[in-house]
Amino acid sequence: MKRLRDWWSNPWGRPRALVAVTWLYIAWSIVPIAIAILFSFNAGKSRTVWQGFSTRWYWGDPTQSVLHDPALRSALEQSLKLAALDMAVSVPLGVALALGLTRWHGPGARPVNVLMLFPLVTPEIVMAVSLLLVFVTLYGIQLGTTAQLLGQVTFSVSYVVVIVRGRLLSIGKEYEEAATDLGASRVAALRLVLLPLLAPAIFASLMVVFALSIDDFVVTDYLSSDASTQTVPIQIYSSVRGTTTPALNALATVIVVATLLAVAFAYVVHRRFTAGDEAARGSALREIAAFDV
Amino acid sequence: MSEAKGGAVELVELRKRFGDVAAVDGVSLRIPAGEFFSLLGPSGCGKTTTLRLIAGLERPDGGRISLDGVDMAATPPHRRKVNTVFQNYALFPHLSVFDNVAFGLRRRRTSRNEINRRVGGVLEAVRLEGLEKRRPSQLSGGQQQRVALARALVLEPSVLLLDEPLGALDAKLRKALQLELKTIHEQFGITFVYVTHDQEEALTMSDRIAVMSDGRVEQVATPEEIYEEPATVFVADFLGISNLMTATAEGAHDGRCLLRLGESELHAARGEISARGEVRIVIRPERIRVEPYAPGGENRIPGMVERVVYLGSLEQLVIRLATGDVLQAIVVNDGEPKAFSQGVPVRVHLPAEALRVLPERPAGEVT
Amino acid sequence: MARRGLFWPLFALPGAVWLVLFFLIPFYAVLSVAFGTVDPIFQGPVPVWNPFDWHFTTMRSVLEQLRPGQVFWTVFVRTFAYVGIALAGCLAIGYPVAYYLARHARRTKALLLVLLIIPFWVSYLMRMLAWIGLLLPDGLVNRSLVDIGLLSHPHGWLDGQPSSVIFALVYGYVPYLILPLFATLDRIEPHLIEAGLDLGASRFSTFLHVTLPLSKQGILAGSVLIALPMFGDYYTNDVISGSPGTSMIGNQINLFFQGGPQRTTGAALVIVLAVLLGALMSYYLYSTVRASRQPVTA
Amino acid sequence: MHPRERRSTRRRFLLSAAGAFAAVPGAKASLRAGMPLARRAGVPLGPGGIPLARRDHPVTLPIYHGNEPIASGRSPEKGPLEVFTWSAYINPKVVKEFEQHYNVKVTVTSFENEEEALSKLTTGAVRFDVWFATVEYLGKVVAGKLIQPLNHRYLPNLQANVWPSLASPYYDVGSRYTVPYVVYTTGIAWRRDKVKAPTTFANPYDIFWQTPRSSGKVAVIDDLREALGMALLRRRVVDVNTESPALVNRAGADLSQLTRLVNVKVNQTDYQDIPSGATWITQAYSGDMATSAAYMPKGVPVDVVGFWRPQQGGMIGNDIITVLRTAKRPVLAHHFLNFLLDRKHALENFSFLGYVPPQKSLDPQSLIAQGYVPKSLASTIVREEEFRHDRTLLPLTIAGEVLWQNAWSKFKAGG
Repeated sequence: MKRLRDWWSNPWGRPRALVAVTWLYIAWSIVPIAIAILFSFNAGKSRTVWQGFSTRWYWGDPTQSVLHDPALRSALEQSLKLAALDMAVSVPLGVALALGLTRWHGPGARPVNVLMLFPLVTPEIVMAVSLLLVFVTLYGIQLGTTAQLLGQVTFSVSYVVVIVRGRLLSIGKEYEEAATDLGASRVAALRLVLLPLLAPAIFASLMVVFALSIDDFVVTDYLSSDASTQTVPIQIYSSVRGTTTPALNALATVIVVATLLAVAFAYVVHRRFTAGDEAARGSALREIAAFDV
Repeated sequence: MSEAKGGAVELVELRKRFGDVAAVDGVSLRIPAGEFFSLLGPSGCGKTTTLRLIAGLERPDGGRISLDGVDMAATPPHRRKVNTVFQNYALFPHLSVFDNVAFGLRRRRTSRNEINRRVGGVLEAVRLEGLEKRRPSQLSGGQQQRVALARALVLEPSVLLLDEPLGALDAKLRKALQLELKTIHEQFGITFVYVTHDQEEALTMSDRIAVMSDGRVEQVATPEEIYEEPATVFVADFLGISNLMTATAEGAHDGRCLLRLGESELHAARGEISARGEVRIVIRPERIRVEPYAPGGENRIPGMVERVVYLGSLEQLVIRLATGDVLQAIVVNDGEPKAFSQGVPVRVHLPAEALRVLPERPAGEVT
Repeated sequence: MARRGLFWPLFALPGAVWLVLFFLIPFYAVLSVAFGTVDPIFQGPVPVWNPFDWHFTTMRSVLEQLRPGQVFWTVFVRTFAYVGIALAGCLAIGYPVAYYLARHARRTKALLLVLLIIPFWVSYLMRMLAWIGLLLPDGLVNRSLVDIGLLSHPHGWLDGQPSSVIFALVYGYVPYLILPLFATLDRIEPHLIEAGLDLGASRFSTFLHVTLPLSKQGILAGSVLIALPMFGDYYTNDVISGSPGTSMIGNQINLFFQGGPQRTTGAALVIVLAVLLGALMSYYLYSTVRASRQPVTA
Repeated sequence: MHPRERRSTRRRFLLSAAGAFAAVPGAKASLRAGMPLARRAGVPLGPGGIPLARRDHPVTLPIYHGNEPIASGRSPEKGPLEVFTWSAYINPKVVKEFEQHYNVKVTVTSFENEEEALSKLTTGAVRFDVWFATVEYLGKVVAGKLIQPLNHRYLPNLQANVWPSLASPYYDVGSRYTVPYVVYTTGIAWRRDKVKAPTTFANPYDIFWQTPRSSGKVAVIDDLREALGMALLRRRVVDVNTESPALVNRAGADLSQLTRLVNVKVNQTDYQDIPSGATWITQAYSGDMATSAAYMPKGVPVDVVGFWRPQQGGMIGNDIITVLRTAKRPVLAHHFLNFLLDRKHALENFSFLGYVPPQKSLDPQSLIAQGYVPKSLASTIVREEEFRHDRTLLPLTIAGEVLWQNAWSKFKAGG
């Protein structure tokens, strides 16, 4: 008993119980995903019994593979399309809003600041329902890709603001001032100094938005119109309970790999951008994690 | 090279508020072209804000700023012939040394050859040749400071504003750079407006100094004057260790002011010698003469050594006077055996030529 | 000079307009529908935009169903119970992990951080898909448990078990808790803990009296951050259970919106949910706004 | 091998009459909106004032001014033809043949369920030419002028090929607005290797309530009319369109009892859950079970799947095809309807779907003989005469809809 206590509370040693919990947790969180990915390479139709390695569910199978099943392929295309559109709209919008909110101290700044935080904490179903209702009753916006994009941008933009604003506050105003002092107009100072300095945060935002969009189910589902606007999560949701083939795992795997590659890419770019900026560099991982809202 | 290139700055009744705080509260200054002018004061006194107003980074709430006689109120910062060396340099971390220095020239659409020539020249002047390709984070503090200087100087401004440029450096480097800055000033011949809270720095480098407090200018004068003839209690107190005492003045007699300090009678030859009533008097520690104890004598007051602080070349004595006031006196450490040690009664001589009567500012304005 | 004052507000303008158009007004549309009427043929919602013309019958009848023993009461109580238990589970797992990572991991810190972030980047439904594969009657979990003799025959994990739903909620949401917790714990200055140890406190009591109080904000913020989406969750329950016995409030709202014309009732339920969560939301907003102001004053 | 893996989603929508929604306060809301609830001479009126169709109350749907059939003799428009249907509810081969025959493009867009389709169509959020609908909403969509009357000149196959009873059905006398698509019955599917057959129970429906150790292995169709209707049939209530609060609420309570007894699941995946063994007892559509063979795991013979329905008095129904009023290619749309009623194309659809098209020339026995359906599942074949005595889910009054929805909501809430 005493030995156990010493082992646990040795003030110089590592807290072994915590080590165990942490590694068990990591195994618990990752192993199921790894197994699901493994089964996407199953040669047979089963998602539970290993029947040998094959890539049939990716492209080999002429009707049911991700490549050849029109439903899976279209879900993949729609997911990637929406993610690209979402990044293209919400990142510029969010960067501008972050700049405005950080640098503008007028009377309107505070309400916008609070409003901006709401999408972060509103349960998704509340947002989905309200967007659906406003689109069909007031705006007359057709459901489908446009509506999905509008919905996704609405919740993505706040994440961009939070990430970019964090970096803006750590940059401070002196670089812009130095630039204007050296003869740059405000627009030039923004373009030549502030935006390059914000680049790591912008990259982090792009990645977060990509992940948010790819991951989103509720809003995207509510605002979808037909099969062509179904995304990967919708596809998973609607077929996961049935005896679907490992093609579903393959579809999900493609998305997982795409996301992780994007994140890794962003991380490398981030490091390059912050090559001369030790302070920013240390926070790279955290910025990519970006959930210190 | 030391030919003056213009750069006379004039501030008239300049005002700037941040919320409830008057950061700059009616500052008027006239800085002739080519001068090394320092704004000296504790943090929060408004010196940096004044500098930023000159740079155009802040908009004044009132008053006028003119450069060589031209009003600059409507000129945005990037069009003013004024450049700044920022406190933490604000070197662009994503640009190389060369690009940092060339930044302003490129904004002016200077030709590539011209840029190469001028950047090369200025980097030579600040002795940074060969480091063009480095990033700011790969430079030492002193090198960064020089890049900041080069970046501003390359634009050939009429006025260079320096906001505590040596604040982030260690003591030894500061000394070296002080001299270097002075050399560069002479070399370029433009006006330097230098903000610092370090009195020694201001005293060694400046042609003239404005001491600021609470958004106001307390005194504008040469370093000698500021040190020797502080115009206000604040100035006297801020510049070095000052011995301030409250005495009763009884007006001028033979060009000297007659003062009563407790039981003792003193004469002061400097300052407001015609003052009457309660006044503050000041004397620098190094001007106090400490003598072995003996009763009486003009401008001499008995006291007792409370503490002796060894300072290397000097010794600082803390002496409690019979009047109750505590003075600090500096004596040269000339290698003699210690004459004054703790608890020894002494006679303190406050020479009339060193004793200064200060004008009493209205209540509430002295901090 | 007027242009100068407009420069930054102009940057904020598009985003602000966007949020008004696609967040504020839509929420008002929910009110207008909940307090509106339905069309006589299709029973589709007819919003009433003027609050002076609002009808309160729908809301009243929803509130009646919220009384103890009524339909919505059952669902709300079940939802609160599931979220509460899942939240406790998330904290029980997430706190030690975040704590270890922030306080003790040294050489492995970067690696651990990457491993902890990975689930964060894997789609929620993909993670559910992974567990469904494992929990199927012939899945790995059942086969292993039968093989080692813990089960005599495969257990129906996906057959409408509340425990499975809660387990899935914990699995799904815990990554979103660990990162904010880690950020908070990582910010605690090590010398504060050293001071605690120096002053004679044991490791455990230092944790209790220094680390825990200092991380309270992070615990609260992280809890709110995962509890709010859990309250609106319906898909976890749908894919893991599919039984009415584990129906949550999100399932009810979804039923009204995607399954039928009674969107008026759905909208009223959304408002009830939003009001109930209002306290949580405002707490989170409050702490966030306060925290975001700190770097400015520091 | 039938490429049917994608058919999952369709199941949820089949026959989803008043749909999987509930409406606690709906009654009051509809009264407020001035709904006509009056009964005229004993004939209850449905939404929009159209009498509720019953087998003994055939309804001739009104043709409104401004919504008349298209003129005869027009040639089909250029494509693309936009079709709105349940997912994978048409054999892609048939679509391709239509495209080639008319040299047009057809875009098939699918919806998740009938209610969703209806609300999308009514809000104008989507726009199509052809819409696959259910009889339960027919009154509504006619009164709401969502669909257009048909010109039979373009539909020769209707009279030529379709069962007479559905060529002019009681719910749409003269087929003014609709043509039938496929027919189906609803019964009980079970795993012979796991549980006792329904026929071993005095009341076969008790299999849901009285099979021990079946927790989590029992399911009902995620459709309020079907599920509650089954509970009514168990209590020997023959009117599955009843609006008696006592009966409907009792049916709801019976279903809730299933939640407590066996953790009943509510889904539309019967056609794969029974073959895979995830479910042992489920309410099921005949067409879904007809395709069981395609879903059996390796080594499990298809005859472990049983499908039972009462000899008389079971649930039966059919889907309908309509042309939307806002159709941009109404002539082409008529041709499409006619194309689907062709014997060859109907058979191709059957081989893909497992649902029987109401074609005169299709002999049920020959379908089994030709191997379309395994012998053990012969009961999934629907014959015309069954419509005479079986029960069909039909439109309700608004108040009735609300009543059913309330009972369903309560069950779905696990209450």
